[in-house]
Amino acid sequence: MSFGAIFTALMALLLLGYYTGRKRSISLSDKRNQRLHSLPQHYGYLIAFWSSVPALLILLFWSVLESSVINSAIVAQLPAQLQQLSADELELLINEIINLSHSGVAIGDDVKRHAVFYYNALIEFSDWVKSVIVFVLAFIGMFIALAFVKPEMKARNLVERLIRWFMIGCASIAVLTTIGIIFSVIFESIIFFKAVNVFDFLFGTHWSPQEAIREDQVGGSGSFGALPLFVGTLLISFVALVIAVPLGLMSAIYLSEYSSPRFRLFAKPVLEMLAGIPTVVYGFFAAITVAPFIRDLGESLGLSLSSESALAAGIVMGVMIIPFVSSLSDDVISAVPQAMRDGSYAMGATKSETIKQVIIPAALPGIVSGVLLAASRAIGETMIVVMAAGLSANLTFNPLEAVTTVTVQMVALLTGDQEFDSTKTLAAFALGLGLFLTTLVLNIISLYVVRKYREQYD
Amino acid sequence: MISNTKKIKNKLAKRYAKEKRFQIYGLGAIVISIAFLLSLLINISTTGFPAFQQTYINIDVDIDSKLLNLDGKYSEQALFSANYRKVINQSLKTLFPGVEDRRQKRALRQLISKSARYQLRDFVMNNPDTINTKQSLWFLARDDVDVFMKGSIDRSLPESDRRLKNFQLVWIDKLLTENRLEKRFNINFFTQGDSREPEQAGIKGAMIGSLLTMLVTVLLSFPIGVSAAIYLEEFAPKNNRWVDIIEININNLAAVPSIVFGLLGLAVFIGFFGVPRSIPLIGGLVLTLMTLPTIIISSRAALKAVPPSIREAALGLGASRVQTTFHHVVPAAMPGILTGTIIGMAQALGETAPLLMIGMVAFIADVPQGITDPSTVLPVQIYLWSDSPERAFTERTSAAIMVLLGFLIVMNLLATIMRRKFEKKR
Amino acid sequence: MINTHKREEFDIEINQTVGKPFIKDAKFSTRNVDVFYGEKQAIFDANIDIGKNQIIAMIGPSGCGKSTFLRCLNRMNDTIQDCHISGDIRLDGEDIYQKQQDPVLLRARVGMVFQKPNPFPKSIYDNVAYGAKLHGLASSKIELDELVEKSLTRAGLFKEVKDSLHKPGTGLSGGQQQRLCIARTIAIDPEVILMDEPTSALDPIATAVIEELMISLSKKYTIAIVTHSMQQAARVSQRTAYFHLGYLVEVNDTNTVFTNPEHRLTENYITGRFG
Amino acid sequence: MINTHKREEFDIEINQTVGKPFIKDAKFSTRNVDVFYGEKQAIFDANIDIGKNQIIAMIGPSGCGKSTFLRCLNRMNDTIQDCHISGDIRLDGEDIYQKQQDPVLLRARVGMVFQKPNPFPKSIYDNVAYGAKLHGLASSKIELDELVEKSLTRAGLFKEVKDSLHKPGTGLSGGQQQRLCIARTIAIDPEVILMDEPTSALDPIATAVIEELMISLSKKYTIAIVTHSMQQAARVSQRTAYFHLGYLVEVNDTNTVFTNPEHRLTENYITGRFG
Amino acid sequence: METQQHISRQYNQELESVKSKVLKMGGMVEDQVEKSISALIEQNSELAKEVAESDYKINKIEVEIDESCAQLIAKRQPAAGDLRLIIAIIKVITDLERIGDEAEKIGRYTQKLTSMKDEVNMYAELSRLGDKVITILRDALDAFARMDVEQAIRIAGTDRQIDEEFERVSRILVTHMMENPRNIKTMLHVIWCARALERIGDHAQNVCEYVVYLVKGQDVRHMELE
Amino acid sequence: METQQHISRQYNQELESVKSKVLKMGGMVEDQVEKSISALIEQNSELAKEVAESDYKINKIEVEIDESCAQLIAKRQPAAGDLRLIIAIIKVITDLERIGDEAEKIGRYTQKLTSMKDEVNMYAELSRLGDKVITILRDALDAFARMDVEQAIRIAGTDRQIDEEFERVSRILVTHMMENPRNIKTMLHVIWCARALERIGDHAQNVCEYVVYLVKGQDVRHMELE
Ligand SMILES: Nc1ncnc2c1ncn2[C@@H]1O[C@H](COP(=O)(O)OP(=O)(O)OP(=O)(O)O)[C@@H](O)[C@H]1O
Ligand SMILES: Nc1ncnc2c1ncn2[C@@H]1O[C@H](COP(=O)(O)OP(=O)(O)OP(=O)(O)O)[C@@H](O)[C@H]1O
Ligand SMILES: [Mg+2]
Ligand SMILES: [Mg+2]
Ligand SMILES: O=P([O-])([O-])[O-]
Repeated sequence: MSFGAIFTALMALLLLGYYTGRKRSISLSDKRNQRLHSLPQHYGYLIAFWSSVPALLILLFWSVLESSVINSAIVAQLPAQLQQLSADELELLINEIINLSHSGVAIGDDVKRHAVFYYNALIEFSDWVKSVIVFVLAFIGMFIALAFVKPEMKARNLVERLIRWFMIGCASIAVLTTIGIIFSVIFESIIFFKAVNVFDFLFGTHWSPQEAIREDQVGGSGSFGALPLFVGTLLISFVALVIAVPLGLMSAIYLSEYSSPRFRLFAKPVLEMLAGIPTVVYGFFAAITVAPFIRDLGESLGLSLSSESALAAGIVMGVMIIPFVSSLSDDVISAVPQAMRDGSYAMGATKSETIKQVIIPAALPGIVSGVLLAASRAIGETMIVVMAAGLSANLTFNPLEAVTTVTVQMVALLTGDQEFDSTKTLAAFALGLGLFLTTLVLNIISLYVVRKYREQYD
Repeated sequence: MISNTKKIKNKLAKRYAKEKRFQIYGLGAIVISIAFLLSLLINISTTGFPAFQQTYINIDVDIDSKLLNLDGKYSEQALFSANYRKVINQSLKTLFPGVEDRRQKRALRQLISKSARYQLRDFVMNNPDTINTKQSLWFLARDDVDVFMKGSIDRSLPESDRRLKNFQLVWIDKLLTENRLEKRFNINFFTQGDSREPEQAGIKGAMIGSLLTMLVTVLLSFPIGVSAAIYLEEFAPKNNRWVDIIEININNLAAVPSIVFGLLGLAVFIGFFGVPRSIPLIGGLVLTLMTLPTIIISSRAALKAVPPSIREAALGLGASRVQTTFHHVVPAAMPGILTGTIIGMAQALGETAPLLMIGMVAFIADVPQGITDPSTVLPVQIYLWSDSPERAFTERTSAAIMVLLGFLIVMNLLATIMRRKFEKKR
Repeated sequence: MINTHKREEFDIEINQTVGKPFIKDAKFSTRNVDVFYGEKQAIFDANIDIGKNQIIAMIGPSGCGKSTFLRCLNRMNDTIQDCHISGDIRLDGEDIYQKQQDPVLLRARVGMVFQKPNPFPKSIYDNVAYGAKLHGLASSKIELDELVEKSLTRAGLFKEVKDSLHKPGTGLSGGQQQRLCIARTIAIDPEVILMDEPTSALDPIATAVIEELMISLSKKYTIAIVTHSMQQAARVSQRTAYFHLGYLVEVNDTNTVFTNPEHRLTENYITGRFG
Repeated sequence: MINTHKREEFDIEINQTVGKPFIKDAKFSTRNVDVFYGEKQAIFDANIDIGKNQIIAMIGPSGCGKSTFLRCLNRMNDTIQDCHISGDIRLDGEDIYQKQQDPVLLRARVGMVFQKPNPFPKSIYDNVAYGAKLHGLASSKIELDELVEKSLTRAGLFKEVKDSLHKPGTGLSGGQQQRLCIARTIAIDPEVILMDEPTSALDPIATAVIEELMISLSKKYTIAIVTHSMQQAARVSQRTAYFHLGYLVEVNDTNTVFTNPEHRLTENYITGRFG
Repeated sequence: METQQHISRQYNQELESVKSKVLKMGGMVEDQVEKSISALIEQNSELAKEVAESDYKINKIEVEIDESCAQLIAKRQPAAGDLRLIIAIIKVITDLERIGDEAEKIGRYTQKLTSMKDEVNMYAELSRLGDKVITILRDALDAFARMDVEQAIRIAGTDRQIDEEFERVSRILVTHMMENPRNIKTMLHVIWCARALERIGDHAQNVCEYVVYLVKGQDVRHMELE
Repeated sequence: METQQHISRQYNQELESVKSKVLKMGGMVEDQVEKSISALIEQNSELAKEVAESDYKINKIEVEIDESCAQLIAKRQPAAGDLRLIIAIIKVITDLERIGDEAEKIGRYTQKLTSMKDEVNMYAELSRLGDKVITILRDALDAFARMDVEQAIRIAGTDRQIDEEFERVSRILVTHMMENPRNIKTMLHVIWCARALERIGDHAQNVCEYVVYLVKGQDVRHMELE
């Protein structure tokens, strides 16, 4: 039986379990003239669970492991000289066998045909065993659970315990993700730092992963001084914040304090649209329109600008993060209680005085956290810079020059057809680690700042 | 001593001037932001609109079985592998007799899309009785012709700076006078996969890829995210080490750059589990992990906004914790949860960087059939096309952006409508 | 520690509750109940009986532990993380904090009405029917309809809402909402109704209506109410308990408490003197 | 429309305010004041004088327009979108709604204290100094310090906070916060203080303290307070105005209103009868 | 004032119950006074004894009403009309109790008189005074029950007639005493009775004054009612 | 009970002011009684006139206090001790006012007596009664001022002595009347005075009973105090 068929059958069992469980609880309660501890459907849920979920888990587990077990079994029965092949070649071979099996056409040499035959037999056997185990488990689960049904059984509590464990599992995925992130960058980075000195990486001012500068450089084919990348990242982020903070904050203030409801109804979603536009679109816009425009503008002012200046990317990125600042600020400003405003107006303050002296200070923690969020967005932002900033790693603070960023280099290093464990690929993971840590630190700072302000005025 | 009132009066004019200035700054900020948005939208749509049209060239084709190399066998196999190129070249020659120069001959062939032969093949295979007849057929024009037709090539430029040479222009003028050039709605754009030839390139592959990826994402992230949010908000014990760790993690993940999730997918799913690259399943998994924090955080906010009095009311009536949560709290929070989810999905739909990492950037011309077929997605398609130098790709990039934005707008509308509906029900 | 506390803060000793804390035929009786929030003790050694079909009022300055004590009686304090209770609380002679006692069942027997009217965001009908559905009290739609009507009638709300049973409960006025909450509570036919400042969110007219209702309900139910308004306590209750900084200072007939209390702290509070 | 309204709803006519709405030496006087929220009229033809250095209390059932009327007096209603006012309101004989009248200046002369204490999220010092800085009332730091101390002292708060002047005002207790708000208001030395249910968010002890304060402030300031508590009106005010569905029904000496009101609606409200 | 109901039915009931208790007390007092007068005039020692021994009931009901009023004030924060009612009640019942005391006194003196066996045919003279006193008392209670200010003012005016009647009776009694010094002690008892009757009239006038206070809110005690 | 202050200073002040008004009224009443007695005994017609004409002041202060009590109830919702205090005050001042009335009466009779010029050397006999009455009145007021239950109970017991003294005086007067029938009218006036003094004693006893109610919350009226 195929996966789909078994799955469908299990779902049917689930429904069956629900109804029998329900029915049995009701009839037992009638027969013994005893009040049910829980509602009938709780008994139903319980039976439904035991009659399908364990079987389902086995099914999934089996399906995940099946292919690798079968593959290794096939490899094991291949002639010895074939087993000597490299992993890649073996994989190709196995793929070929599987494809042959699927196509059902008996072509190829004897070894392959034999392998295909063997493969088919294995698959058949596996299917058979899988179906038997799954269904036996499902029925055992159902009958044992049914046998346990008694009016005084605390079915609701049991069901609720199951639900709770499921939810704990879901919540824990966040931790797994973080562990996954750390593990996926840390191992590769360690290998990378075996090849490239950590300090060279952090403080080296020359980034050119393509060519070797020193002949004796071990394992590497270029130099990996990431400082220009980080400086470039910060430069572009800084430009972005210079654009976004005043525009976002003032927009938020105008919208929440001054604008008429109708204007607000129109302007707020329009501003929020800025955040909804995919970054790749901004990138395209920056590359195709803004960068040439700025270059032309610079030329007309007598400045010579690269068409991939940090300024262009920064401006567009700034526009992109305006809503992060304005939306969050708007929320916190609106959350400042009307009483606060009334208090100030009643003292004879004008609107702007009220805003500047009462509302902004009250909303400051929220505004700061909005700005920090925007900053971490800017630092981690990829597509705009990939498309609008250059690849040349200049160590400069001049926004008119072309710079490159961490994320740009990561993309550049990983989207080629390099081998998975070349130093260049590994460098990307090291950059990823650096990026992860930078935003982590920024995050912690923002939390700390917010908490400190909160403590003071709340 | 002057009276208070007088003191206050003296300062008033200055204070009001400040007030006025402040207000102007605020309005200015909004105007600038909106102006930027508008210029972006206008720019994209003016470049993108032409892509919805495509130039076709009319040629009288002499479907000669000899030229086709058919040898009288009209089997499907034979028709499939017949030499249609020759037929088309011959027809072009008849249309423009006197083109002898090899360079010019090649230029002549390049008026018409490389795909013309497939077009012809499909035509002949569908109508085998047309063999050995003359047919007047419309073929896709080459991108250069197309671009010229849309007015983006300036005749006045010196010939060397132009994609079309002078003699090509003459031919085009001739075709024009004979009404053999025509712009039609570019249906291919929506029904074809990617292609190296701009005039053939379509977004169907990317759209289906996006759809499959989103399907995986929403099926995983919604239940998991909402369950996690419910657990953390309603059940998690306070002052529990594990819960604290989970919370810190979620908050942190929300701010982790998306490209890092790409690294995660690359290292864990592809590197460790050995799942193939470029498939929507992996894309969906990565995007799930990326959107989970968004969904969890907004769902928690929605749950938190449910007044505790509702919980107390249900508990006071003898409902259990789980019943209280699922009967009252979650329904009340549903609008917020759904909006959060849709926003998360919209984010995922527009996301590019992590997908680049897991290889969805590969050139894939076929439309994917399932979540394990290699595919690309809309934003990545946009990225790919934006990298291509041809003017026609620029056009198509903008058009693809318009399609993507269209989807996003629909999703946001959906979020608003859903929220309204739920709020009314309450 | 308790001793020094007494000396320093009160000048007067609160060794034990004065008045008549114990009665025959008690519905609830608590003995030596201490309640802690983490390290902080909120209730000190409370001993009191609550009589059947009576209204007992709990009064006292803000933060004296009235709500805390009330919420001990149906274990609503279980939902507060670090709240610990020691001592003995019996409902009809049965320890409600023993292991086998399921708080969910207990709360079905001991209903609660809260300070702010908190109808569910559902229809009026569903609000009242919710508890019955939860506990499987009605076996058919007709039975449920009857139950809803009976409960609403008993809560004095039926006439006002009979044409809008399927409109949302949140659309009612504050006083109606509070009566809806009461109807919802009596729909599961509890034995005791606890009310924590049930009228403090209402205007005087709605308050008066609810007070009437409480008095009429007290014929069938045992009612314990926490109130900030001494006058309300005086109006509706038969017995009054006065709490002070976590101590149960005096329990007495309401008439006695309001014209001639035994404890000086009670007198001070009642007459608005410095505590 | 008004006429039918009167007939149907009251049985009794409210043609004009009974009692003694007008006095000599008035600080505020309003004549024929109508207030509308959009289409809806919230105040009908209010005529009343508010005496100098007196406390006048405004009472009435919920929604009768007390707050609306109070907020007319310092044009706080200006901040509400669709609120229109017609009629004549004079402060010291000067029309406060005339074109030249600057609301900022007016509000500096007519201070307001709100229902919920709303200190700014600043230090206690800055809260009190806020108005003075705003209007440039103090020319030096020393002067400002003095002003803050004086205002806090007059609000009866200085002793309690003198060691924590630079701690946040939001850290104070409710009653202290409300006194801080009063201090903040008197720091700009207004002529009139309006208070909209200033103690309804406070516990009885804090309430008593504020009431004392009001009485002592009334020696220097003219005070108008809105209150839901009839007893509070009786306790603090010299004159009482009773509002009913937007009409100013009766204005009289407080003692008269509470023992022997002239209008039957007033009597009904005071004694808790059906309106 | 009575047309409108309190929002709190309980409050209404409590007020009504106090009022009806006062009326009941009034009835009892009236009854006592009537009985004491007939006992005096008819020299019925049985009846006199009954009157003298029933006074405790009136005392009891006074304490009861006082208690209820205190409860009402504590519970309901009465204001305006309700407050005046309660204060008037507190005052009125003191007067009613005193009237009861006077009736008791008459009863006691009558008992003594019957035992003295002195022939002092003065009792007829007292009957006019008695009639007048009963009338004024009954009218006063009536005015109170109906909250009738007009009647109350009118009645209060008639107290002067009683005083005059008392003067007349006491003059006659003095003459009698002078004529029969041996009977002085008996006569003195008769005079005490007359005096008690006159006091009842005064107390009835007080009740009327409280009715005016109750309805009008004006305190008209110690003033000339007009 | 008086050690603790109300949270509301105003309330405290108002209560204190009512209490002090009551004490002032008590002082005035005591003064009147003293004056009336000396006028009677010394047959001082000037003083008698003064007494008779000053009663209106007491009446006025009674109305004032009643008014304040009504205000206090309306404003402050007194409970427990405060409530008992106010009710006791309302009751006490009725008694005080009556005492004032009795003093006025004595004043009036004294005026008449001085104008009669009958030589009835009975006034000395009255002085002991007068002393006793003044003592009990003073002590009662004192007990009220200090809320002293012990004293109140003790004093209430001494009223019986006054009744006995009155009996004694009236026996003597009756004897006198029998001896001098011509003086009967005069004697009757004297007897009215004695009677008034006796009533003052009764009222003083009432005051004591209210003190007990006030402090203990028990209504001891119409019971044997012990
Ligand atoms: N969840 C909690 N955690 C810690 N302390 C608490 C908690 N709830 C209440 N307390 C404390 O316990 C004491 C008693 O609180 P409780 O709410 O019972 O008082 P209360 O008498 O109901 O007061 P109020 O009249 O203000 O409702 C207070 O000191 C309060 O601060
Ligand atoms: N901003 C507003 N827009 C529309 N109507 C309003 C607004 N504010 C108040 N009203 C209406 O005006 C009337 C008077 O309101 P107001 O707030 O003055 O009453 P109030 O006497 O202060 O009542 P409360 O005692 O509840 O504070 C009410 O009917 C109210 O619904
Ligand atoms: Mg509480
Ligand atoms: Mg208001
Ligand atoms: O009742 P009196 O003592 O005044 O006669």
